[in-house]
Amino acid sequence: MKEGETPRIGVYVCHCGLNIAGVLSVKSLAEYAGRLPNVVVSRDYKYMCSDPGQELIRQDIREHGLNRVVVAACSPFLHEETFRRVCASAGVNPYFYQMVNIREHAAWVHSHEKEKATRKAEDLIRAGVARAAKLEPVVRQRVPIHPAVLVVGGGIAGIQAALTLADAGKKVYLVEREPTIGGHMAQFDKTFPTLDCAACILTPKMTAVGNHPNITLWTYSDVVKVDGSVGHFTVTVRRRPRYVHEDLCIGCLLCIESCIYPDARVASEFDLGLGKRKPVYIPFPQAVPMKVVFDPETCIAVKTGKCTRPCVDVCGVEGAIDFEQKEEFPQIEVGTIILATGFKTFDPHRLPFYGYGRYPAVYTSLEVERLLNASGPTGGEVVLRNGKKPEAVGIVHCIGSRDENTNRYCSRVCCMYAMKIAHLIRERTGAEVYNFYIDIRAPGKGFEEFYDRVQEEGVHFIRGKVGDVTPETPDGKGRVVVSADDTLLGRARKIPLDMLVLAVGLEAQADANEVRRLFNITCSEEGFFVERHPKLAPVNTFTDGVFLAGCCQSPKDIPDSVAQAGAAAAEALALIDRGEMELSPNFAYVSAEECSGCKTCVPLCPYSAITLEPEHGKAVINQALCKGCGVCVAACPSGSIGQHLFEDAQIFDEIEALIQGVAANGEGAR
Amino acid sequence: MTPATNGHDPKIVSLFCNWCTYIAADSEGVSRKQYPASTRVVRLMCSGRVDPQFVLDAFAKGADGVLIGGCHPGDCHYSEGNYKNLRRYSLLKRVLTEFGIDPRRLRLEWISASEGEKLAKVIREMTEELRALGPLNLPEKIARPEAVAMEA
Amino acid sequence: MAEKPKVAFYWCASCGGCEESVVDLAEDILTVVSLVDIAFWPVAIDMKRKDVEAMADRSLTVSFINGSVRTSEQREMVELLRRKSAFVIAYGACSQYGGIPSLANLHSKEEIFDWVYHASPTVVNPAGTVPLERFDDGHGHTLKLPTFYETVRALDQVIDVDFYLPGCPPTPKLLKEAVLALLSGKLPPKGTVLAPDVALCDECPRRATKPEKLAIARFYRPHEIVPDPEKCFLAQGLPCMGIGTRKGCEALCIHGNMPCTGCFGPTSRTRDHGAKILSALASEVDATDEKKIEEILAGIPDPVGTFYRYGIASSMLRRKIVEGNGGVSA
Amino acid sequence: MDLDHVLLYPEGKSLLTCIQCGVCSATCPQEAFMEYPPRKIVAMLKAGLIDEVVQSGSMLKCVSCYSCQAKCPRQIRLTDLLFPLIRGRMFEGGGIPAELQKAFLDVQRYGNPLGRSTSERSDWVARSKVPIRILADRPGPVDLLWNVECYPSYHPRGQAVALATARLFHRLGLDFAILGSEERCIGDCAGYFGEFGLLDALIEQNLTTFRKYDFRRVVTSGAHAFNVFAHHYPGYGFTTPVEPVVGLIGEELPKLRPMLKTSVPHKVTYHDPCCLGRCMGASALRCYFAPPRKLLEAIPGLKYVEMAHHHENSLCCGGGGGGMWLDTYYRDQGMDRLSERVVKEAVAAGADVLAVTCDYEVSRFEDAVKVLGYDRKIVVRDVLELLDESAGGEAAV
Repeated sequence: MKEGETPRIGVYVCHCGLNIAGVLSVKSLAEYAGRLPNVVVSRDYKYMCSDPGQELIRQDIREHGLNRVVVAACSPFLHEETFRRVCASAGVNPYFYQMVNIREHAAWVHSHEKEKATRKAEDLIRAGVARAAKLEPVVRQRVPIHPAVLVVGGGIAGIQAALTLADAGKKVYLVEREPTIGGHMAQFDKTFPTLDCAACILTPKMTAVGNHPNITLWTYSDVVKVDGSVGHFTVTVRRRPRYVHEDLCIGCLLCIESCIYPDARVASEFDLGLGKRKPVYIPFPQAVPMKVVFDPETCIAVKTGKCTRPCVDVCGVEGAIDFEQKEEFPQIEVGTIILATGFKTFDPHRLPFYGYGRYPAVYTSLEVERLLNASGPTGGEVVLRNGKKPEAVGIVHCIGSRDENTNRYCSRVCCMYAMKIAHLIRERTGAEVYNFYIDIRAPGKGFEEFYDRVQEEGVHFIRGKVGDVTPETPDGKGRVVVSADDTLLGRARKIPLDMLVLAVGLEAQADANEVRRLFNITCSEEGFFVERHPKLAPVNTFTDGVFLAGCCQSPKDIPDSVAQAGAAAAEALALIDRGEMELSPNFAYVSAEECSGCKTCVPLCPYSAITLEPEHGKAVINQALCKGCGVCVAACPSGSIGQHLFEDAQIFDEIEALIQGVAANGEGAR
Repeated sequence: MTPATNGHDPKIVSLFCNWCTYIAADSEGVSRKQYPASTRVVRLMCSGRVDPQFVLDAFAKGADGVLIGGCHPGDCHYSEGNYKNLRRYSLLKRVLTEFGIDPRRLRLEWISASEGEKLAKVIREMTEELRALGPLNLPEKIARPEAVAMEA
Repeated sequence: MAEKPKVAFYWCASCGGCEESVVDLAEDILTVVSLVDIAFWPVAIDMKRKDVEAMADRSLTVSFINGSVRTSEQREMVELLRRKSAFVIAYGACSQYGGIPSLANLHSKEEIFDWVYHASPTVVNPAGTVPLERFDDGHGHTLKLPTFYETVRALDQVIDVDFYLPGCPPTPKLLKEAVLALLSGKLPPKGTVLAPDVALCDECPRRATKPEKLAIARFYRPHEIVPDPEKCFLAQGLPCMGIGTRKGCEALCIHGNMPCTGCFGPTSRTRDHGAKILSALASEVDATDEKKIEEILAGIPDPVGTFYRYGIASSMLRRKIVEGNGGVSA
Repeated sequence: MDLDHVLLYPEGKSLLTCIQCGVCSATCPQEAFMEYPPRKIVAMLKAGLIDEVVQSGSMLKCVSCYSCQAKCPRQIRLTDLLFPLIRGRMFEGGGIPAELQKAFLDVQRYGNPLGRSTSERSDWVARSKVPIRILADRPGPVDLLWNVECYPSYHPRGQAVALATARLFHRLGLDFAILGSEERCIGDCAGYFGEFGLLDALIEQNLTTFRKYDFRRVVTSGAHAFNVFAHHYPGYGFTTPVEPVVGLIGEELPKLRPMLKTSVPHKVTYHDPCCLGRCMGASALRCYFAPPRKLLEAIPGLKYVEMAHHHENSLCCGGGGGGMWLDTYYRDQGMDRLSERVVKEAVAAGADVLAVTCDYEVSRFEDAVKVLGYDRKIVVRDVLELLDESAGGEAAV
């Protein structure tokens, strides 16, 4: 319809078999509709969504020159799109279509009051007709998709996603905050329930990432800015200086050997402080990229410049070590983003009564993973901080999980890894190992079998969470005595232990909220990123083109992380291979000459779709970012923001028609 | 109930968010649950789209009550639209009271897509309450300012 | 020489500030007077109602009517002026929207009379005298007073209005432009508000100081703080109506370090000035918890007086509605 | 809320979420003596076996130490809600030992559990060398209302602490006053035992007294009173800020430190009262673990040592929840006294002074020291007494 043309509306009342016609008087509804303003044709028909029903509309459009269509039938969730297509196929803008829900909202819920239900349906149809008269044509925009992908986070999920995409021939940027990729998995010794060596299965994948021609790997780097939207994100990455030129360093590690500090004396982050490193280091022997890092906090050459720099002398590559190296901020263009930013383990300092940090006998499970790891600080031997081998070890499940004081949710992996740790400790030390659990959750493939196996090996399972930890001696340096209510026995247990392992839960990264804002996605209350739909869109977010993989979405084990990474890669691939995407027609827009630049709308937009154009300071809405919630429209104090499909005028007329009843169209009282 | 209000069928304009309360209304239909035919739904994408003008307009045009339905806090499809609605609602209720409109005529409920029964319950309750309050008849009262006495 | 166009000024329920604003034209008033004949202006010229009645219909080119309509006398006078004028301009906020006097619409006539003649602390009225519409002195004289209506109405709720000049009062600049436009015959469409259709922030000198991501953690009332003279009022927690009020006042209040109270009324896209600003300000409250939200919003103790200071008569609800007694028979 | 309707309230409903993890029983210091320890009680409540719990007397052994509640992963309000409700039911069945009943009766009659006359309440003031203002005598605005409490008012050892406190306030130049004979029990014993009727009456009575005077904040001598102020009084509309003495003096440490000149050459350990620590919750912000330790460490010559149980894990003195007046009952039941366990730990830690800051504790622990025959090994002192001593004691004011 051209502007100014009067609306010519066709109204179609669907019987839906007896679903509607059994309650509402469909004939009288069609007659009623025929008397409404601007209505040219009105009909009732058995099944409007059937082929003949659709053809009826097309025919009327041709014969009566209809330019608006109203179908009174079921919920718009079912057939709105169907009838929009009908309109489009007959040459009418598909958004000149209005659906009226007289089935779910009238026939079905008021079948005991047929008269009142019909009156209500009249009101709904009248409102639909009023709204239809105010509809405006809308054109759907298409945007091209840039074929490169950004993967944030180089744990197993990020690695898997990057490799899948790169193997499919797509350009991938993998950005990792730590000096190496590998994530938490690289810290583990074995993986449950198969007891595969973590390094054996992870290292080949890490190397593949490092060598892949389609992957640009930036470690020791983080994303600081994301502009644009699906199809064309512009991402700024901060590359922190490692004081070594990655392209020159060959990873011979001679610099580490030659460091002016003969002994490793800095607490190793990778070993959680249980091991030591030098100021120049690689986090662990299989690090990728195999490039050293100079720690600016402890390397005196970086810090003060006052060092004889034996590392530079020993380095065979001229200029590889460069203490003048500065931060860099490269910008990249990508079409889609996969977030695989992982998790952090629960900090048991928050539950001080377990004595972590207070008594040396108390460890976190991640620390024990390092003790068990052959390339860890003890070479895989389980020895205590006092150098002794433990004879009695307790593992407390659910530390920071299933607890209103910390995290409400179950961390999903602790039962299994606790049993794995129990098995490994028993295998290597012969110690008595006690698992203090609330419920054993072993629902994965091969999990229950592993539970059986560990029980058979003589690991003790006490159903009761440890409620108290006290040192055996007041100095706190020796054994600890734990108290638990053995709930199956119905008896209190007090057990002295050489080593107490806290099976800490998984938490969202500390900076999840900042990352969420950066990428315009949402976090749950716990800080995990929210998927678009928990079942049907588990790797999508509400921001188009941004996908999730791994524990940043929720705690999960390695197989699930890998599977989700594959799904995220497939979603990204699907977009790239389609080449372009259609944007929803439901978005808000600012009328520039009417906007006063009051900025009210800017902070309200959950997607940061609203910015101020620099010249006149007026608000501008990025159509690709806007999701059409209408918050800004409702809040714009000068009424200068509109929303396609949900314009103020349409809603006002709908409300008015809904309640003004028969009086409004001059029919007199009924 | 007094004779004046007996048999009065209140009209409720319902402003429902597309993702939670509208779906709840649909699912109540699918399960054929019955509730009073007092409500008329306007579908909006988010309760955050509810402009206070819509509420005032509904009353001014003849509604006896307005029901806003949105997702539960924390569940908003658009992150925080429901909170924005809640903030406006809080102030709007005070304005309505000052204008002499019983605040029970405006109701905000968090009803998720799975809470069809809650929706039906709210509609039943509100219908009863409005029936007890009697018709608002605002268009008439506004149109004839001299005829309608303003006693406190 | 052709006869000069005739102009009338009239004053209904208002404070008189609009009349002052005419004088505020200063030397420009001479320009105006040289171009037009002031045919009726009770505040300045001694003319009576009968003089107007004697005029031919539509013989006045334009009547500028300020103030809202509260009494029968005002109603009769504006209906008379309507007949006699080619154009009627609602002059000032009271005439356009009901203005400050329409805050009285939150009270009944009885309440108002009771307050003014009995309850107000400054009243000394031992005899309990109240004005009567009709009084017979017993000697054959009957005195009459105009009827005091139940509600205050904006001018266009009583008569047809051609144009609106907003403001409390309108600025001399707007008045001059309006007169010149009328004289030149270059008239905008009927019903136009003769001020820009953009909100005040557009011409506010403090706009740049409003943070892009404002979240209001506390509202203040103007007497509670000394506002920073450079910084956006909203950024300081002071409710400012400038975000949803037409510009054209040249930000006079802002220059006086007071937030906008909304006298220029809403833009043409808004149906209810107060509701729209309420929506904007409430949306930016920095809380998600219901209790906390109410705590912050308690910082606006009088929302109707804040958001509807000038506009109750033309708001969607227009006045305090008296509901039944909850369905219980009295 | 009463026990029959406990599931109608959100706080009560939380017991339905119990996962029987057993943390409550595992941490309960009296678990060994209870027929039904906390975990079982919750299970029995859910199964409707409440009468068995009431009859068992297990609840008489709960000393309201908050260990179970603070650590409960479901935040079930055992100590301050469920257990008092169960004990409230015991009043109906007459299962309350006579010594405890007498204490409640005395609180009701005389406003203190010691059964002493109200007129004697401020007798100790006459022995003070520093002026102590009593509001009834000298009304008018005051910054700090000092709630002295029952034991510091009447018990000889408590009075010594009260005098030391007054001297510290005086030295710090605080504007303080007391209620004197108008002061009544704040309601702690009643509240934690479940005598809600008595608690209610005491709160109403105290608020009536408070309303007569103009003060900005309240400081309490004891931990228990502080806890009742924090948890019960706000519900009655009392929102004036309240601090325990040790918190208040802790804030004044910079001012106090230069006055601490006299060496106190002792090895001191400190007993954390339940009501200033874990009663505020497992991850609460308002715990008073640090202030008393900081104060002690500021004393010259003093060496601080820690007992095995400390901070949120401290053992209870056994005086809460009516335990103060159940010693005979506990003895008859063949139970260890918690106060003795604490003293043993203190001696094991090598301390010769056990520092306390709860109004029940000086007398309780001194009693335990005597019973154990540790008179030569260890003495019990209030933190405030130690501070006062270091500042020169009575001689220096």
